[in-house]
Amino acid sequence: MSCLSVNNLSCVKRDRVLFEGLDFTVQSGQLLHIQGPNGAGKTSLLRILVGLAESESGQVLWDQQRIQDVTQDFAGQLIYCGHKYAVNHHLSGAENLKYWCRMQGLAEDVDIFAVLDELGLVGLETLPAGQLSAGQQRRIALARLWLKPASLWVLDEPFTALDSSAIRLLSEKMEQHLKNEGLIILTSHQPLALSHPVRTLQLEYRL
Amino acid sequence: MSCLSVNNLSCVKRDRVLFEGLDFTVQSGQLLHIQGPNGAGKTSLLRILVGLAESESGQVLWDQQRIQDVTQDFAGQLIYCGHKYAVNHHLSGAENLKYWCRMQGLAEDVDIFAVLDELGLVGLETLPAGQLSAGQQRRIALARLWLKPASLWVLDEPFTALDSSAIRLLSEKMEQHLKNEGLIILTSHQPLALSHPVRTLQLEYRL
Amino acid sequence: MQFESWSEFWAMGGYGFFVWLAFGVSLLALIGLILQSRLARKQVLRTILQEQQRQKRIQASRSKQVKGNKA
Amino acid sequence: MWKWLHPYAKSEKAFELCARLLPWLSISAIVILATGTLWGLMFAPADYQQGDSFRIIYIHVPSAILSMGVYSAMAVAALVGLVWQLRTATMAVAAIAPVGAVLTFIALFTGAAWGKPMWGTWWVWDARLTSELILLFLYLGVMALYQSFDDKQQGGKAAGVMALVGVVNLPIIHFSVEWWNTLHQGATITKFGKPSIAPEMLWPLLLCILGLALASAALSVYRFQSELMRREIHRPWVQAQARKEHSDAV
Amino acid sequence: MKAALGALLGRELALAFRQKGELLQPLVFFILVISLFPLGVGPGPQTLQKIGPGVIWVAVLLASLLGMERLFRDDFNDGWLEQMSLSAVPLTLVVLIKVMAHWLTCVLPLLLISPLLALFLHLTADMYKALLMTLILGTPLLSLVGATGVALTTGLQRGGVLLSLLLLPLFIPLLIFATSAVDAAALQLSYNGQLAIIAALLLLALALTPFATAYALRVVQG
Amino acid sequence: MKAALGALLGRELALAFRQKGELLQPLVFFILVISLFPLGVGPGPQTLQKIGPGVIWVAVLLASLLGMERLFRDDFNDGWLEQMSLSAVPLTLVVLIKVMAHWLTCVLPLLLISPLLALFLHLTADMYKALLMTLILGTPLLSLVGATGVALTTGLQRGGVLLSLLLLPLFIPLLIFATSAVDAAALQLSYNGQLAIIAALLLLALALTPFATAYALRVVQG
Ligand code: HEM
Ligand SMILES: Nc1ncnc2c1ncn2[C@@H]1O[C@H](COP(=O)(O)OP(=O)(O)OP(=O)(O)O)[C@@H](O)[C@H]1O
Ligand SMILES: Nc1ncnc2c1ncn2[C@@H]1O[C@H](COP(=O)(O)OP(=O)(O)OP(=O)(O)O)[C@@H](O)[C@H]1O
Ligand SMILES: [Mg+2]
Ligand SMILES: [Mg+2]
Repeated sequence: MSCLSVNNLSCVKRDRVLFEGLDFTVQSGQLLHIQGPNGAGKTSLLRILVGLAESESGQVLWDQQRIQDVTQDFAGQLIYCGHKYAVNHHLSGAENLKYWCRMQGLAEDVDIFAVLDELGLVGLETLPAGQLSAGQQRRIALARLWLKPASLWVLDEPFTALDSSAIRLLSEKMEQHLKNEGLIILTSHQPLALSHPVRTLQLEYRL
Repeated sequence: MSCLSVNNLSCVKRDRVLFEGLDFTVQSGQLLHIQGPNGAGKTSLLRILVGLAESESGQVLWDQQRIQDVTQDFAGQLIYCGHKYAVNHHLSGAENLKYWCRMQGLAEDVDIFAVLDELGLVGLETLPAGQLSAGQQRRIALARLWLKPASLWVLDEPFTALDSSAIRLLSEKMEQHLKNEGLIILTSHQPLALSHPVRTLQLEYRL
Repeated sequence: MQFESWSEFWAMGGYGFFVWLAFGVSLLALIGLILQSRLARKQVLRTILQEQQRQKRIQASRSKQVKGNKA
Repeated sequence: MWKWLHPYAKSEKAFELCARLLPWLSISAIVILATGTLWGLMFAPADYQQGDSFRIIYIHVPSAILSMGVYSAMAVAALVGLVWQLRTATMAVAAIAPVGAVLTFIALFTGAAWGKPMWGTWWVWDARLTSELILLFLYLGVMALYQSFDDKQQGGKAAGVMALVGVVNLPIIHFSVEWWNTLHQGATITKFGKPSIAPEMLWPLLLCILGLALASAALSVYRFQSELMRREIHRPWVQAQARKEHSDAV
Repeated sequence: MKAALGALLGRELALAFRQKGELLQPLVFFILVISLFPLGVGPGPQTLQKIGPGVIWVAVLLASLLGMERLFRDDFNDGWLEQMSLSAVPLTLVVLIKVMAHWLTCVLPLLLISPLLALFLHLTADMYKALLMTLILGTPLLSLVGATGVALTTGLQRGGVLLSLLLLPLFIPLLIFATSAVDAAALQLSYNGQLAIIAALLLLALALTPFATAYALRVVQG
Repeated sequence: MKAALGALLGRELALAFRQKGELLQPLVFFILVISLFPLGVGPGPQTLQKIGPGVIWVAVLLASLLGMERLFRDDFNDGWLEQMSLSAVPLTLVVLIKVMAHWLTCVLPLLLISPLLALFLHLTADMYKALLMTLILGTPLLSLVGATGVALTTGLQRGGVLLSLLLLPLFIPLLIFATSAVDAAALQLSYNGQLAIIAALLLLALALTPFATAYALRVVQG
């Protein structure tokens, strides 16, 4: 049982308050869908949650400890997929994932090729990723969810560029993760098609 | 009345045939929705249609003339929005659009600020575009549809990163364009919510 | 024959080192190029055959998938 | 010439033409080159000034002349490829460049080995030497550019552009010899350059030039074939050819 | 059309001045290279004068190479290049504008501080005059030819080293003519011949390289 | 942890050597830069020997600058930097690995072929030995300090001026010490003092710059 909680979080960009006094807790088996119009601050919030950006005030707690104090543990339990894919155009899909896995300290024996096959990239594993289509690059980025056993997933618009079959695949994976006591925090402008209950957090666009 | 037609078009990437023998005609007031799974070749097709890439065989005709022979006319009638936004991160949204309009030879009096306001970017016009959210950058890219009076729109997944209100705005704009005898060719993995009839072209993923 | 004996021929009037160095390295370079061309051809043949095998594998995996979908 | 060239734009036809040319080219190259070299090394008279070191001429001059000739051939192929959109021509550029580079290397090396006994140094920054070095770098640039592209279709076109841009350099290099030498120290090569060369020295030289030219052609053709196969890996004829060559080899 | 070209130039200049640091980089490098030599060679005015023109030219060459590398990179990455290819303005003109902007922002500053360097390296007035003439004629040539090389390597991994491998051989003849002109000036000889050749090369490049560059840009966009 | 660092190094090297031919490129580049000087300055062996150390240092500087600029750029643009920041590996170590990879792929080849320089620039054995020592100590320093500057300029425009201001005061002393060491060697004098200073600078940089660089990277990701 792990939990991510946030208290009194606020974010200011260029003298503009994006949100303030945010409080919530996400526990194992829960999914939090952060909603809001373009520019509301969803991405900014996610980046604060994972520790890429600093909040103006307030804290992010992982199992009741500030994430800055337990970076190692937290990093081991986290997968973050942002707007940027982190897929190098000159390396092949398989290489991209291989280096990512090693960097994350995963055992050598994860079968990257099997995962790529499952994601419909048969035969494209060794092509430089720059030559893949937008959706195929996105699939490589998402393959990380298959590769690393982590309890917290933070996903920024994961359905971008995916076709309907890939969306189905990802949705199934997310449901399975939630069943296995995982936590998911995501943003998406598309409606989620999950049978699992979904909590939502609405951010507003303030000027 | 203008029309874009294609005959016997085929595309080969790395000796892989993406599609061949493609024939279709799009006329004023028509919308063609190109569908297909990730990697089917939708983007490749669009790039051939606008003249950015070369086809392996076959021709693209604009008003019965090869687009390579009427580049000037064709360019004047075309707006292309690809996967890449063509929004420079160091320039502000207004500047980005200003230079684009001038380059397209549009009159000086187009009111960029009014368009940006309509697209919900009030107050952000002079921020460097790199500091805008994903959806806001996308809106800047799409503002081109408001700025240039062109009959042919070629849009590669225009709804990516947009929130529902922006999608509605864009859909209305597209309907209006079609009523004004415009042509639209687009790809999208999301269903279109248009009252106008939609033609579809299905591409298959071949390996 | 300009030379009286083989040893004179190898000596090249005292310039043997330079003459044979020049000719030797040139010969080596040419042979190297020939070998490299040959190797490159072999490499191409190998990739073509590998590619054929890969195609077969892909076909197999796809037909399996189709069956899976039907089931 | 157009009608003549065009059928061979089809890659399979081009491959067959090469297959027919290759044996003739290689056999005549070996015979002529061997004759010329042996004649030059054993039977041609020694130079009255340079003694036997002059025999380096039989490899130096052919390779030096051909290093430039081959570049021109490559540039012509590039031009054809770019202007008339012939894919096979850009493949030829990629096939020829390494051959030219090796010839240039040979010219440089033999020149240096000749320079040591004659001028007392392996290397000086003389116009001709420098220009030959530049030629080597032009070749290497074309090759590196081609290799850098994952998409060989793009790579072929890019290498073609590079080869053509480099061509502008050829005459410049050639003429700069005069300007540079008149302004800096005197010419080094003219010391040797006798206006006429004895026929018994000239004949083997001509043979060597012809032989090396044939050898370069043979190698280029062979590499061109490989390039064709690599670029059209999925075509049925390539697969058939690959199976055939493979079973021949085993 | 004129308005369009003006806008393109304006955009380039706006971008260059937005990133002031990038403007400074070639300049800093230039000064660094030049100041190295008095340090490395020892401050004897004779020696400095002798190697001065060569050093300045080599420094200009390397500095423009350094600044050139990003000529089309951002535009390629963010898709602006696509938009330019699809506009009614011919890509050849776009290329010319970009080269001009690059010359104005990266090379002109070098020319402006060159009197200072001439002082630094003890050049005579005659030599400096010749040097300046060769620079004025030669650097646009550098930029034009350089643009072709940059276009060819746009989007490639490790473009920088490959770029110099492609470009330096093309630049060497220019270097030879330019330095020989300055040497002639030092000996009070006429150097019109060299200038004429550089000018001819410049005209040739002006006529041909924009097309080659535009073609290369189309190729790399696939 | 060790495996993770190994993987990062492996990735950098894999990227650097994507194409086989790229191994050769630094070598050719170096020869080209070196050959610019005899062409520009005139081929006299005395002059060449005198400017030799400076020339070699300029070439090294250029090579490392050319490669440096893209040190974090691609990783920043495609989001790999985010992933690295979020992994359990401390960013300071990541920075060290990247600098090491840069040094190995861009600078080491130059050191390896440096014996050729002795030939090209007519250096004496003593001079060559001193040069090699300064290069071995000085180039990692260049890379370490350069990385901090590059991190500051990555992805935003503010740091640009900083880069130049930061690098210039550091490079010039380095060049002075390095070339004066070689000069001392040419005169058969001891140059331990210069080497000691460079070594001290290197140690200082090794201790401090990775932290500065990592901090800068966090800041630019804001
Ligand atoms: C590294 C050193 C050298 C290089 C790079 C070099 C390069 C060349 C080149 C490129 C040519 C062809 C010129 C043309 O066809 O227009 C040539 C021709 C020739 N070289 Fe060399 N050379 C070198 C050293 C020497 C030496 C040391 C000698 C004799 C002392 C020599 C004698 C000749 C002769 C006799 C010719 C043919 C006649 C002529 O075109 O003048 N070369 N060399
Ligand atoms: N330069 C290239 N070299 C080799 N293959 C390529 C190249 N560019 C694209 N491809 C291949 O062509 C196929 C089609 O790509 P394209 O981008 O057109 O797909 P798409 O239909 O737009 O997909 P998506 O829905 O993901 O955007 C992909 O499988 C890709 O791997
Ligand atoms: N570095 C910055 N400087 C100034 N303002 C910024 C900066 N980064 C983001 N912003 C502003 O913060 C707001 C929120 O951005 P954010 O990317 O979090 O939005 P979002 O909710 O993810 O939107 P989208 O749905 O478009 O992805 C935007 O209005 C943007 O202009
Ligand atoms: Mg967002
Ligand atoms: Mg696409």
